[in-house]
Amino acid sequence: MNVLFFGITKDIVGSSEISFSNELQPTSVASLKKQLIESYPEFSKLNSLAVAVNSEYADDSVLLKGNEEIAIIPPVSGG
Amino acid sequence: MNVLFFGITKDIVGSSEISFSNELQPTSVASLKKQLIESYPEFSKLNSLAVAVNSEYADDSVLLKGNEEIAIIPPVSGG
Amino acid sequence: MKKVVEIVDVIDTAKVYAELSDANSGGICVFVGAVREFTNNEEVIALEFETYEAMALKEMSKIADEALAKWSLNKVLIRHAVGEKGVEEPVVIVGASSAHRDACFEACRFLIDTLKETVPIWKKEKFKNKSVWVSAHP
Amino acid sequence: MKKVVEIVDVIDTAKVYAELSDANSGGICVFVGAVREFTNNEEVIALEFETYEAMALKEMSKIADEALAKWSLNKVLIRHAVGEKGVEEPVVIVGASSAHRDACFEACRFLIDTLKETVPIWKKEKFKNKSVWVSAHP
Repeated sequence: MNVLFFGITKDIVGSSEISFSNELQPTSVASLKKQLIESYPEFSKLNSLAVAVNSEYADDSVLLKGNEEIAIIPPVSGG
Repeated sequence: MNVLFFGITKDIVGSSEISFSNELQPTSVASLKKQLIESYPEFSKLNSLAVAVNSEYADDSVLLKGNEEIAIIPPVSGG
Repeated sequence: MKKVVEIVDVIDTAKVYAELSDANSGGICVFVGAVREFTNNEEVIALEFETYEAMALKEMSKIADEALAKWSLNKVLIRHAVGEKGVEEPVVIVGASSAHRDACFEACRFLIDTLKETVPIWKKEKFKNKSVWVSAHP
Repeated sequence: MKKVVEIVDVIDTAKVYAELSDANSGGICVFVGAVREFTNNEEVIALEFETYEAMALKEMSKIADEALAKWSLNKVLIRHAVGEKGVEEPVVIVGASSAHRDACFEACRFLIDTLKETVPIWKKEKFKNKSVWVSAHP
């Protein structure tokens, strides 16, 4: 499973993409967020932390198979 | 005293300017309007009829000496 | 120049952004009024605009000043065209720039609404078989 | 084309009127967002915009569709720039055209407000001695 990072989350992670090996792969948006916050405590200080699955906002209950395009969406600030 | 006409009032009068001879000269905005409506009954059918004295809206009570720039302002419709 | 107020023959919509742009403006709001092809399902051939120019410029200037007093604006523009305008041609352009977008949106709306109420400009709608002075009659 | 939704390197403000103009539109409202020189009294050198483009285009498209559903509009445009932008450069342009002005004003405001809430675009403010991701922290 690959996860894309943008904006401040890219800076925190130090990369625009990370891979989870199969055994560590989160099975839902909620568990993905939990794992990220454990690995990168800075994430918990953000105003918000959203996840996109196949380029659509996905709430915590969405399940992940591992073949989706997954992206971490920190607070947006366009315009 | 010269009076300028615009828009539909110009069409009604058939001219963009008319002159009042001294003896017929109205002495206030109210009497100017009254005279115009008597001469051109079509004026009474308009949505509104305003008068400008020296290119500023003037209400009925404004007195006229005859040396002002006087204009008849039918309902505006810019934009 | 904080305030631009003009009566012109032809409106150049392409230049208005440069006129309103400003180092202190995060937002610019512009409204363009144009000739529509149909009014009440009747085909419009053209609109003919006439103005009492000296007074129109005074009134436009008052509106711009009022907007500058009411909102925190960096620049304000009101420009109206006169003469005959065909379908899709711009007839009026108003705009404002400000640090934040609330002010320029509200001011822009105020500029066009007030212009339509007070500025001595008259519009004749030309249809195939008749011409009508807009708003003249109830 | 009723709907234009784009991410671009440079915004050309001069062409937007032609893009939104329409024989059935009496009104066109456009909002341009630009880089301000100062944020909280601190001098901004530049803004750097980054996007998740595939998703941003989807979200922009949803906003345009929502506006088209909510108001009677003829055309809608949402265009955002990415990369580094200096003071006074446009970073976003949104606009709508409609028969009457209420619809295009309301829609234009909706387009920019909603874009700022949902579209995955991120802005870093570059000051002399630091860079800050806007809105990231409380």
